[in-house]
Amino acid sequence: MKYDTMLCGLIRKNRLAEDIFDFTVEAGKLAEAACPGQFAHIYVPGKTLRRPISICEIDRDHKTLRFVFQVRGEGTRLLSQAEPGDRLDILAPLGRGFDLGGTGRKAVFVGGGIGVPPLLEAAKPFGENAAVLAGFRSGNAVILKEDFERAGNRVMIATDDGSSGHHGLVTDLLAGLACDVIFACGPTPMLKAVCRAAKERGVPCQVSLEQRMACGVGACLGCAVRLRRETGEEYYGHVCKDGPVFDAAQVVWED
Amino acid sequence: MKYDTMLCGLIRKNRLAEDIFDFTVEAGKLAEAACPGQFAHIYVPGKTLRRPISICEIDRDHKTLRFVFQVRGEGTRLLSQAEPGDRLDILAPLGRGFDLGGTGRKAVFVGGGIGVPPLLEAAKPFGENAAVLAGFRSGNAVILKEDFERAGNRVMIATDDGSSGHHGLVTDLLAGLACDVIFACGPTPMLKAVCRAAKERGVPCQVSLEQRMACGVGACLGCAVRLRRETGEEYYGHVCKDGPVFDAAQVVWED
Amino acid sequence: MADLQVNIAGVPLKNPLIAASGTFGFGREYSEFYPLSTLGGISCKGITLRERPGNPPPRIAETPSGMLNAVGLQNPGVDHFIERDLPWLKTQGTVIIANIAGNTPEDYCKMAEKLSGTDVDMVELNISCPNVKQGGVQFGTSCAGVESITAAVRRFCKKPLMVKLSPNVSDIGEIAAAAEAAGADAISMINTLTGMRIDINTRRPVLRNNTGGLSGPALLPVAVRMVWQASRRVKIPIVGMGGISQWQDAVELLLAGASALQIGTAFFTDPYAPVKIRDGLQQYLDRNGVASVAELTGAIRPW
Amino acid sequence: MADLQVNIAGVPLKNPLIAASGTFGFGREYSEFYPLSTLGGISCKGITLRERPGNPPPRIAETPSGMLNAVGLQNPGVDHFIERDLPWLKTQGTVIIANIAGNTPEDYCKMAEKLSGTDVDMVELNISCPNVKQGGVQFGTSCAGVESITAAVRRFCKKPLMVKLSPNVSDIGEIAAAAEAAGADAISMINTLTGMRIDINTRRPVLRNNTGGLSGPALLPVAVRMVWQASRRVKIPIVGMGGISQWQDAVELLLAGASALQIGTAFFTDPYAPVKIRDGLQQYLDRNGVASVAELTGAIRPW
Ligand SMILES: Cc1cc2nc3c(=O)[nH]c(=O)nc-3n(C[C@H](O)[C@H](O)[C@H](O)COP(=O)(O)OP(=O)(O)OC[C@H]3O[C@@H](n4cnc5c(N)ncnc54)[C@H](O)[C@@H]3O)c2cc1C
Ligand SMILES: Cc1cc2nc3c(=O)[nH]c(=O)nc-3n(C[C@H](O)[C@H](O)[C@H](O)COP(=O)(O)OP(=O)(O)OC[C@H]3O[C@@H](n4cnc5c(N)ncnc54)[C@H](O)[C@@H]3O)c2cc1C
Ligand SMILES: Cc1cc2nc3c(=O)[nH]c(=O)nc-3n(C[C@H](O)[C@H](O)[C@H](O)COP(=O)(O)O)c2cc1C
Ligand SMILES: Cc1cc2nc3c(=O)[nH]c(=O)nc-3n(C[C@H](O)[C@H](O)[C@H](O)COP(=O)(O)O)c2cc1C
Ligand code: FES
Ligand code: FES
Repeated sequence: MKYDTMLCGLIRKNRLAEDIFDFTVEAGKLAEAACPGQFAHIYVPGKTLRRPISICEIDRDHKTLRFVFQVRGEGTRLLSQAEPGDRLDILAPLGRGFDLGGTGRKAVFVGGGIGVPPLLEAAKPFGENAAVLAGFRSGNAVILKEDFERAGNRVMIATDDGSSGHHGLVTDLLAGLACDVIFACGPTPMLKAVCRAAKERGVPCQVSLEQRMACGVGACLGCAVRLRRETGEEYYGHVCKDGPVFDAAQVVWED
Repeated sequence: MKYDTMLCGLIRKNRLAEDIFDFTVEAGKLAEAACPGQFAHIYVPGKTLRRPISICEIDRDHKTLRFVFQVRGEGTRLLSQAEPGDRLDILAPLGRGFDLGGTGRKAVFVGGGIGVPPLLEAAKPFGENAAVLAGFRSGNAVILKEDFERAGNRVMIATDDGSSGHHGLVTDLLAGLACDVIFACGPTPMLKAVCRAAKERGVPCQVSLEQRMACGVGACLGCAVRLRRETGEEYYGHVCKDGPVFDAAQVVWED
Repeated sequence: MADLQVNIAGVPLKNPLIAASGTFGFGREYSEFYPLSTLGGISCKGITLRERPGNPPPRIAETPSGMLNAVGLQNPGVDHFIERDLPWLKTQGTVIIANIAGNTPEDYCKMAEKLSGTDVDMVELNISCPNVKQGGVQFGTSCAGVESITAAVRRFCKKPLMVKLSPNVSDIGEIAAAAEAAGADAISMINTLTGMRIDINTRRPVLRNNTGGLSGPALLPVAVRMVWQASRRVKIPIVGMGGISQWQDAVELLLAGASALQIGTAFFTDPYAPVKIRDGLQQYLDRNGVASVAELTGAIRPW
Repeated sequence: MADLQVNIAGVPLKNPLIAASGTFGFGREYSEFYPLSTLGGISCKGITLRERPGNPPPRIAETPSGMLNAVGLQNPGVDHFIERDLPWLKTQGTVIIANIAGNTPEDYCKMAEKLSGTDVDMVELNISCPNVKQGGVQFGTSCAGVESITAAVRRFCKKPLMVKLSPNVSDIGEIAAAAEAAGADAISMINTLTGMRIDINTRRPVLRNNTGGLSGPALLPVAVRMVWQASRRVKIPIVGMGGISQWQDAVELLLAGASALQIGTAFFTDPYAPVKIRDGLQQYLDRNGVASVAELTGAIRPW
């Protein structure tokens, strides 16, 4: 099985911040097949389109998947109303996740806001070789810090208002941090800055991108992203099938 | 206040038969204003149109309204999923209910299936002067018998399959039953038969009709019903405003 | 507080929210919920020269995020409107728009003439009603039709004249331009899109008229597109409608090019919809530091 | 068990459910869920003479009970299709339909010619794609356009030729008749209706293409109406689509006059939709003692 739909029982629900929810679902074979950085396409009753949400944690033993999502519009608002015992119609695991490579390397994970959760499962195997730079609006929006720490990762926080950690951009924290590889997820301006930094240092960098999706599996060609081949030629790839994780060197930033 | 919308807490929910639900809601001023035979227009989340449901019982002391409805399609199915504690968006009381007149008269109430509930509040004040003829598919579809009896009404049941009461049409039970006035609600063929019987006997008859509705208040002219003026002239009246209860002599049966 | 006032063809409205024709009758039923002065205006139920009985029932069907209607212009006729409904409506403190429909150009012209002698604030030419056999939509689906009927009525109409467009066309911009060229003072759009539902048990169309007009949220993306296309072709103000059910939808239609809005089907879902939309709009403007709702009109930034 | 087989222009389908063009790619992604032989047929992603990059993102927006797309015919070109996709598709045990779109009549004719030399089962002429600047929908919104392009392609097409109609027209019956007159073997309808959404924060259209095509349940009543209107004008079979998401919708379109169906947007909501619709249809037929699904075609009883 590559991917499939399944009615997944919601077994744990937490609220991590004002508008951020944390769901753990029983996902059977979907959990077994999942890799860090992949995503799920979640049906929201009454909506025509599913909502793509990254896999935050995979528990192969208990066959569960964890999702952390922010309420941004009607779909995520409805999703946040699900209660333990309810069943979610989930299509997963989708896309290409992070290519972790050797976890003995020094890795830096850069996440901005709701871009932080997709990094957790990828950072865990790096243990103390991973530095996790996580940026948030303010101290009360900080999420998942303990989760990364529990995996042995070193976490550095930045907030826009200085109410927790570094007062400024999360990318400021990159300065002077030695690393062999960078993994990033977050808003486009942050990703652009991370890619620039990676390029300057000559370290490989993988970024997880977002795009509006219909099918989620590569059939509709809806979730286009501008990419560059090694030849320099540009074309439209698709976030759901070629990504959501891309080699930073491939991505052509549009605006 | 004539009518208004209100978020009404669902305080009691029962299942009366396989597909028949019994809701009691806290309805405040809507309950105070309600009369027997009027209806409510109930919002169903996700649906553009409200669903018209007759008022089955009015409890002015507790300011509650009772609705008994059958799951017929998507809207009533969704409605049936509401649980005590949920709030229903109800527009009520709507339309013109039964004109009971003197409750010392001998009244016959004829109901077919889900046409039985709208008669309850009207039959109550007649006490033992009311004979309630209620027809159902079969014995396990019989509803509200005890409710009428508690009000002192004499209840006679007819079922299509003979599994309870008279084996045959509910209108068969009219034969030989003396009465001063008839009130009826149910499927069109039953209503036609009742009207015919009433006409033959020369007793006044009021029937509660159904029609697809949009506004529920008389503005959209959606719920047309063909009526006849005393002059014989025909025109389209509206179930939500001129009815749902009509004088049988007024109604022009279309097919 | 941002200014909600708008001006359509010389008629000032206290806010841009107008009740859409046919969904609000002549106002009496909804006046039970709130004073009609809450609304910027009321477009009355479509009236014809003579009383019309309307179509046989069923007249209503539900569709995904929408509904069909085939009321068929049931109405008491223009004289009754002028004598019985208009005087009361004019005491309600809101702008009153007479929506007229005819079988022939002469019908339209006669009604426009009659209404010109009243204190109705505006005339809305309904050339797009899909639910009547004669007239109605047939005028509304070709440029020549729109132009000739608009020009004809224009000669008889002393009131600001608003032409209501049908979405059942290939090129709405062209149709809008034809209305403007023929002398319309404003355009209102869109009327309903023709649709159908079939009862799979009886194999009968749900509507006795077989087809009906689609309205409600399902229509919103079509309305936004058409208002945008029309607004790029005409200078006269556009009153936008079609599927508005929340304030965000109202903002979309304004950005697309509408100067005022009509709300129809949303009344059926929630009689208080226009009040909620007005308040939501007010807050949106205030939150974004927009001084006047008029600034939103056409403020879309197309790619 | 009722017979689900249908025959469209000489091509037998094991059941009437065809994957709609553009929603199913070239089948590989959905073959992860079930064998493609589950489907009656597959209408492939619209192909053009040469490779097309498609439109810039965003290409997708949601609407009430529907969605907009402006993919812009991203595809690898007809030669790639014939060499790389078709051979695999032909081993899947289902009918393969090539959906072609062009900038010029010559493009269409060249593709039809190339495809005539392959073992594709049918050619679907997409003259109704609203998301590309040139060609596409411009052929599809006038009778003359439909007639000329159909007649031109007909001369080069040795395969059964199905013409796919746009709903962005006033009189679909007339358009359908034009396609039939020009030699179409079948009609498929409806393509998407042009719509638009605006992001009220950025004031930008959600789609980079500004407008896009509306599909999904919102469209169903329009599709039912148009299939019915077209079916009264033509004798050739109609493949109906537009908003089918459950078996009841499928029955409606069949009753309205469709001989087979395409399912598009429903795949996005539920990849298993066509399987559920097929099973629901089967049960409906059995429950009602209908021997063959073909008996439903046009079995509506209009008022
Ligand atoms: C691969 C991928 C992984 C994601 N992972 C997460 C995650 O782990 N946690 C999280 O909170 N969010 C995540 N997102 C973003 C999330 O999908 C959107 O916030 C969500 O779809 C918004 O839906 P809505 O109904 O609340 O908003 P609305 O604005 O009402 O949605 C309207 C439409 O736009 C789409 N849409 C809106 N914003 C986005 C967006 N940023 N990306 C893609 N589609 C969008 C919706 O899916 C829907 O189709 C991810 C997106 C992608 C593409
Ligand atoms: C005045 C009045 C009082 C009613 N009282 C009751 C009652 O007390 N108990 C009860 O079970 N039912 C009652 N009904 C019928 C009830 O309104 C319908 O069964 C219900 O609307 C069906 O909705 P649905 O979504 O389940 O069905 P669907 O078929 O999915 O509904 C589709 C559309 O058709 C309308 N519709 C379908 N059937 C009817 C119908 N019979 N009458 C009116 N509209 C219909 C729906 O409201 C909706 O707009 C009453 C109807 C009216 C007009
Ligand atoms: C029940 C009903 C009756 C209508 N009657 C008329 C009418 O008489 N004249 C008219 O111009 N439009 C009429 N319309 C169309 C509406 O005015 C409006 O154009 C359409 O419903 C789209 O807006 P909405 O989606 O907000 O309802 C009617 C619509 C409905 C739903
Ligand atoms: C993402 C997407 C891409 C589409 N691409 C094509 C296409 O390439 N060729 C075509 O003829 N129709 C295309 N269509 C239209 C569909 O084939 C179909 O006509 C339409 O979506 C209505 O059906 P539905 O509501 O079941 O989706 C596309 C539709 C969608 C949603
Ligand atoms: S969402 Fe369909 S191709 Fe990515
Ligand atoms: S439902 Fe609107 S008039 Fe009765």
